[in-house]
Amino acid sequence: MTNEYIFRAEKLNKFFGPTHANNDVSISIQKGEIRGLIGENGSGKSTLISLISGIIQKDSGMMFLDGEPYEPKTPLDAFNHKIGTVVQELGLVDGLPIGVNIFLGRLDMFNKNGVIDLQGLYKAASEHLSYWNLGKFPVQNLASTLSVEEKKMVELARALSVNPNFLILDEITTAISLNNRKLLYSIIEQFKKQGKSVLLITHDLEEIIKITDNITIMRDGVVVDTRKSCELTPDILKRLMVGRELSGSYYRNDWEDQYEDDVVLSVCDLTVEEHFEDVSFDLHKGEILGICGLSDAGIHELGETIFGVIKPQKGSIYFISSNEKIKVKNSIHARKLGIGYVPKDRDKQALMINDSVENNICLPSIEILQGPFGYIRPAKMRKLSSKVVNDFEIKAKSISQYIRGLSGGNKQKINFARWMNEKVRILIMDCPTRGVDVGVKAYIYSVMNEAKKQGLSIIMISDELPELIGMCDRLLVMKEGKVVKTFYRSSGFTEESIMEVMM
Amino acid sequence: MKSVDSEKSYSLGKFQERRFLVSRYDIKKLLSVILIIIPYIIFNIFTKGRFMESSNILSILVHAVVPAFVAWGFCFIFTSGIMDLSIGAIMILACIVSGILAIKIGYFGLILGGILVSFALEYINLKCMIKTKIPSWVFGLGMAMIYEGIGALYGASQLKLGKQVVSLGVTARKLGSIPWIIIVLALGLIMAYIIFNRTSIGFDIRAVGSNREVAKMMGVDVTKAIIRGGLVGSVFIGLASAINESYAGRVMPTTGLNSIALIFIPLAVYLLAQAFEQIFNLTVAVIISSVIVESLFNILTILGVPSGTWQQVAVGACVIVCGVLAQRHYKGVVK
Amino acid sequence: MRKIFYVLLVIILACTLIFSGCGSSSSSSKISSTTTPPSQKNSTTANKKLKLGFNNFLKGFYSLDILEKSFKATADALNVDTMITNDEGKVEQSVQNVQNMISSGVDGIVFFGISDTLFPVVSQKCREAKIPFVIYDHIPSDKSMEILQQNPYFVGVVGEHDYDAGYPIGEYAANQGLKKAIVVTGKNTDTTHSARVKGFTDSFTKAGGRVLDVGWGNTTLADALSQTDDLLTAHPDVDCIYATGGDFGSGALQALQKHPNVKAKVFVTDLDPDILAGLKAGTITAANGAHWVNVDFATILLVNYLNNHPLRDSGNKAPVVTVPVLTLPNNQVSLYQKFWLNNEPFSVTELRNLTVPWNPNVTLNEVKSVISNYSIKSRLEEKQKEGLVTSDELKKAGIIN
Amino acid sequence: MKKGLWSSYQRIFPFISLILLIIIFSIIVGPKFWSVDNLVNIINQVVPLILGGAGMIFVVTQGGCDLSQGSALALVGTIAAMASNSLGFIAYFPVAIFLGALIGAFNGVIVSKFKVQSLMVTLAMMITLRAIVVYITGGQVIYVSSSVLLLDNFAIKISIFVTTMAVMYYLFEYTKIGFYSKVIGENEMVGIYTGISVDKYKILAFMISGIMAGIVGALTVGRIGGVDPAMGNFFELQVLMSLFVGGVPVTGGAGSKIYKLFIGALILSVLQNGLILSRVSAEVSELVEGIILIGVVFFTLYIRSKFIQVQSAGEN
Repeated sequence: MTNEYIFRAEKLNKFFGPTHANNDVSISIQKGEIRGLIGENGSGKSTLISLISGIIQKDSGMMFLDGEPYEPKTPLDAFNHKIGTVVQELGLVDGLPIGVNIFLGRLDMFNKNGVIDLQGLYKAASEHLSYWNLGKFPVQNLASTLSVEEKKMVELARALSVNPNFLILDEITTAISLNNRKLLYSIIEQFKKQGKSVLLITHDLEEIIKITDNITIMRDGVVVDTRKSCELTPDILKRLMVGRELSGSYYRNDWEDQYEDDVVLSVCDLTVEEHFEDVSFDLHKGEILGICGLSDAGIHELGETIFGVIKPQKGSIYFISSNEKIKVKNSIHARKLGIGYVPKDRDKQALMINDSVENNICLPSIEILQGPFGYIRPAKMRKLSSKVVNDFEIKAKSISQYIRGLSGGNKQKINFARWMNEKVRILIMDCPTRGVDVGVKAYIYSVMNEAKKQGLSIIMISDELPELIGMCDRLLVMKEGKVVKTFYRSSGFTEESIMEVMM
Repeated sequence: MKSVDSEKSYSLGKFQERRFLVSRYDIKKLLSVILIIIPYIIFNIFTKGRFMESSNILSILVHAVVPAFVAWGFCFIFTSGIMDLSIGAIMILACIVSGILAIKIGYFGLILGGILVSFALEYINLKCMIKTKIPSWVFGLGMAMIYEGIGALYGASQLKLGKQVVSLGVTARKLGSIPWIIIVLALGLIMAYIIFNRTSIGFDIRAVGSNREVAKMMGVDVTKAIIRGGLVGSVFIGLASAINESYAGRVMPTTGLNSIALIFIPLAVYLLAQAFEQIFNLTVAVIISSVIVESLFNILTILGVPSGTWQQVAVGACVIVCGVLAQRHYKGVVK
Repeated sequence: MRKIFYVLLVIILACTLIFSGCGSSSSSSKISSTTTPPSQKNSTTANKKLKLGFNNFLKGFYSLDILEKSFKATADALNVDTMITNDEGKVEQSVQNVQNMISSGVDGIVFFGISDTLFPVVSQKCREAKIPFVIYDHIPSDKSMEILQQNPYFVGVVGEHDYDAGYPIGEYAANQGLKKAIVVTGKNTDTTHSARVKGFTDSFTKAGGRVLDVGWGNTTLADALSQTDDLLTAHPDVDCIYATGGDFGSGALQALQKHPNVKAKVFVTDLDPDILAGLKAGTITAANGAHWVNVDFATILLVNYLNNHPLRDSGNKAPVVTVPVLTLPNNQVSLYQKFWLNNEPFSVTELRNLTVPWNPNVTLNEVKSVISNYSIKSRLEEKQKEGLVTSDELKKAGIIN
Repeated sequence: MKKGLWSSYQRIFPFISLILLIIIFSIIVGPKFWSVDNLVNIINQVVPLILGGAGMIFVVTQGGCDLSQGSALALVGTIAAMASNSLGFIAYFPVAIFLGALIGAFNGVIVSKFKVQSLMVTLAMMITLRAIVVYITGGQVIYVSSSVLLLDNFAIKISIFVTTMAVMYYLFEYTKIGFYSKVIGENEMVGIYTGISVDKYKILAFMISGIMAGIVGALTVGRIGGVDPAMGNFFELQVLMSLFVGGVPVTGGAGSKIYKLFIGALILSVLQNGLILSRVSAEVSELVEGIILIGVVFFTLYIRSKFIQVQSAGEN
């Protein structure tokens, strides 16, 4: 009997302590189906995927693969059942060659008399990469030589290397550039043609509607609904995800350049080798300045350089306040001057995930909190963090809870909110809404808007054009390390016109 | 900056540039070999050719064998993030047992005793460490105390009989002398190189050492990898013990964590090798740094530099300088 | 909730403090009863077995362990209890352990000081606690001795001058016509080894020889082996190797075998089984040592003191007794093995004869004369009297003709 | 409420093992264990461990380790003693502190600016500094003046201890030095991306460790009555042990607390003292010590893992 479902899960349950992360989750995926999975942060999507790919074990329920009962104990089990997974925000083993990374965990297939045939492995890896058209990688080089996006592509190659019948992609598109996205779509298309299935998770609602056949929506650990993609619009999806009606647009609704004439930050001829060259611009008081570009346009490095984390080879950054022009020396100096930075990689660059909410919130403000003899009063710290938690509606059990236990959106709120102290005049935000659900997104935008009105200047670096278009007063488009065009809000910008410059 | 039109060839161009970097990398390798050799030639002139005498080079190699084997053991144990300080105490026990067995059944006993003891004790260590989740630092210190205590008990029991701890005398001494010791060194290098670079044990342990979480996701059984790697390492430690016993003829037990002093030089060798890792393969780097350290002692002795003081200062300085040189362009986080 | 726990904690701590107050008052009264000046002591401790403290500087080190063994044998012979501590090779622990022994209520301490500066400190501690102590093996410098002599609880010193261990070897080697020597030794901060090296160097250079190099800093046999190897490469023309310790001797000997072109004679201080084997085989030309009997006599001095019979020098000073260093010819090796390493050189009766309960009128001179008569010959003759050794064996060893 | 209870258990557990040890030894050893002599004795042993640990904790909290502390102690002690012999006692502590800071600064600069692993640097420094001590003393005995010997006086020692620890406690728990050290230990990248001078605080941590080694060195010279080049041998391991036994995480970070150091050092000292007083033979005592220490750490961790299970509830 042929089975029309490739994968079926029945009443899966998973608890983390008292939290019911997956509550009677049932999902069936047909052969040749491209399924989208969507939900807010913390709705249980990642838990479901971890269960399917054997990273964690279910508490109760059943899974079937091709009609057979399926109980993966380890990720290796999943590979052996031809399930390929690309997990969100993980990456590769930096200390091993790219080729080995692709086959790690299954190296024994190259075993020749107890020794691994590396030549054969590298050859297989290159052939595999070129088969899927994923680009030419020097497979014998260490994975640490790759950029974030290249790593993601290798991860994809790794998932494909098990020749999967069922491919699971968790938030892969946010990390990769447009050209690679197109490649990904074509791979998905190819899967469909071969009668294989894909489960795709993304926060990009338009994308998910465009490329999937059906979309399953999860909320609070429960599957809310599964609908045909062609019947859906982003607004319906949003409503289903959040469970209530969201106002039509969470972006700014004015179309004017609203900022004062005072320049607060001036960037002159900034150059960082291999990333960008001769970048100059001024940032005004109360302005939201957007910076966009393709993945290797150098936009993220520009942000890091302005904050002083990367030392430029040439050029300088001036902080201007009341006719004083101060050259920003490094990140320490920048913070002292009142420049804040919200990094792209929350868990690795921004937050101490094994520390309390309190300490994370107080981190940039410690020097403001300290009294005579450098005394930091614990009560002051508690007060500040309670205030931030209340003001920003951060869902934490208490301020002493570990960050690890919070959802991505709440993490990002902390990452962002802690810079909202009285000293910060300029805030550099790198992908402020990456991997964050719509509710938190809307919240962050509204806070940005509010802060802008108070006179805060924001540099907003992002891969997502809609949010830049929605929020920025001015938008710098970068290409291959150079600023190629500046758009003004008043003169209007559309995705098409920006894209044209970017590509 | 780069100016290539299509994105595809753009990314290709980038990789080609990396390939160019690779060849620069080879030049770097060559340069560092030269950098290591030049001072040796200079020293040779200073020592009136005595340093480069074949017999002296051989004797340096002989001295480098035990630290190299121990450091290879570290490659498999420490790389996965286990800092086991009880290895010194394990070595003492392994030496004693291999000595006892060697007297009874010869070379077979010598090697078997060393490997068996270090294998068994390391297995106990790793199992308990993983089971109890005690940080390896503390666990190693605690186990070092326990193993030292066992060694001391044995020493005391021998003393009661009017004997010292087991001494090989003339039996089973060939393993610790030329040419066997050199052959064993070569075999050890091949073994370490192959296991570390060409087997799933090696790759798994490197994956776990590099990024435990990712390795787990990629289907590596972390616990198994650590134990398998640790056991391979323990074989090297066991071999080191057997060679040491055969080389020195007798190893005394000690107390009060003094056994840890036994692994300071191998540890320095291992850390030095890690510093060279960007240029040489780790297992090869082990032997290079082991020879560097031992020849440093040798040269300085020949030059008449007082031992116990300036020689140690020179070794310490060498370790720091090599560390600094190796990390020159490193940008990441260092603990 | 947290606060409640803290309160509980404070209460517990307070309780323990109160406890400690009670405990200390009772125990301090005990201490005062046992540590009253020696004159009144006899009455209180007559029926109690004495308890002596002893510190082993590093358990596992052969020559230190054998001192401990000697001490235990003597203590058994004299019917006293022992408390043995391990300093783990740490100077601080030496002081700490003296205090630990005092807390544990020992009646006297047999102390080994690795460093000369330890003596005044330990003297001070013992004086405060009113515990008598005796020093063995290492003889304090004149400066420290001055301080020690002011302490009424200082019982005496029995040891040997390490200088005197190295000196005769140097003399002996020079007499054999050897001219160029290397020395293999331990850390040059260890007074034992540095004194031996100095003794050797002095006598050897006086006789016209030259010490080419000293290999410092060894702790194990393997260290000494590697270092001697290097030293022999540096000085292939050497004709004499002196090792200041048993392990170093074994190491040096093995290194020498790796250099067939080097013709050198090996001399060792410290007599351990390996060195004895070497002597027997003739690979070691001569070896000497003090045979670790110093601790026996140190214990005797202390037990006499505790039995209210302090042995004092002229001028009522605590005595300093030096044990002669013996040189062992290779024909006596097997007897040495039998009576020194497998057994104690002094019999129980001999030891008891020098101690108060058995010999109430023992004098310092008696003890001193036994020590100054101490030689391999005299010991073996004594063993013959006890019937443990035949005259044939002695003849073979060249003791009697 | 339940969570609060667990968190308290976690806090309290090391205390419990300490108290258990004390009770067990009180029974085995009897009233001698509680004699004033012996309490002073234990305190004497604890003081250097805690002082050294108070320096080391900054480095460990940042995720590094300072193996050179023992050798630094010896070198500082030696030079300070020589300085006090030639310049008078006034120079004793300033020289010790200055030199300790200097050694620490060297370690710190190599670790932070040149990005060499702290284990490697301090291991090399451990070998090097010890060799320098041996060279300086040259096998000669260096005696010290009576004022230095006075440092072993209980009251003076305790007052030095209390003042130093008050400063250290303040620095670690209530100033940005401590706070940033914890940040660096938790995630160094976070420090870099929030504009903390990571290098500066690393150097500072090693300097504090060096200074504390200097102070301990000064006290040690007083305790052993002069300079001995072997002093402080394996001191760093004892200190690391007391930190880890007390529950300071090996990887550093927010779990580091000064009170844990106190407990760890006390457990270690009570254990050593108790075993000696129980007259366990030296060979066996080390064995028993090892087993008990591993046991204590295991139970502490066991309780903590229970705690974290409850804590991380709600994690997705």
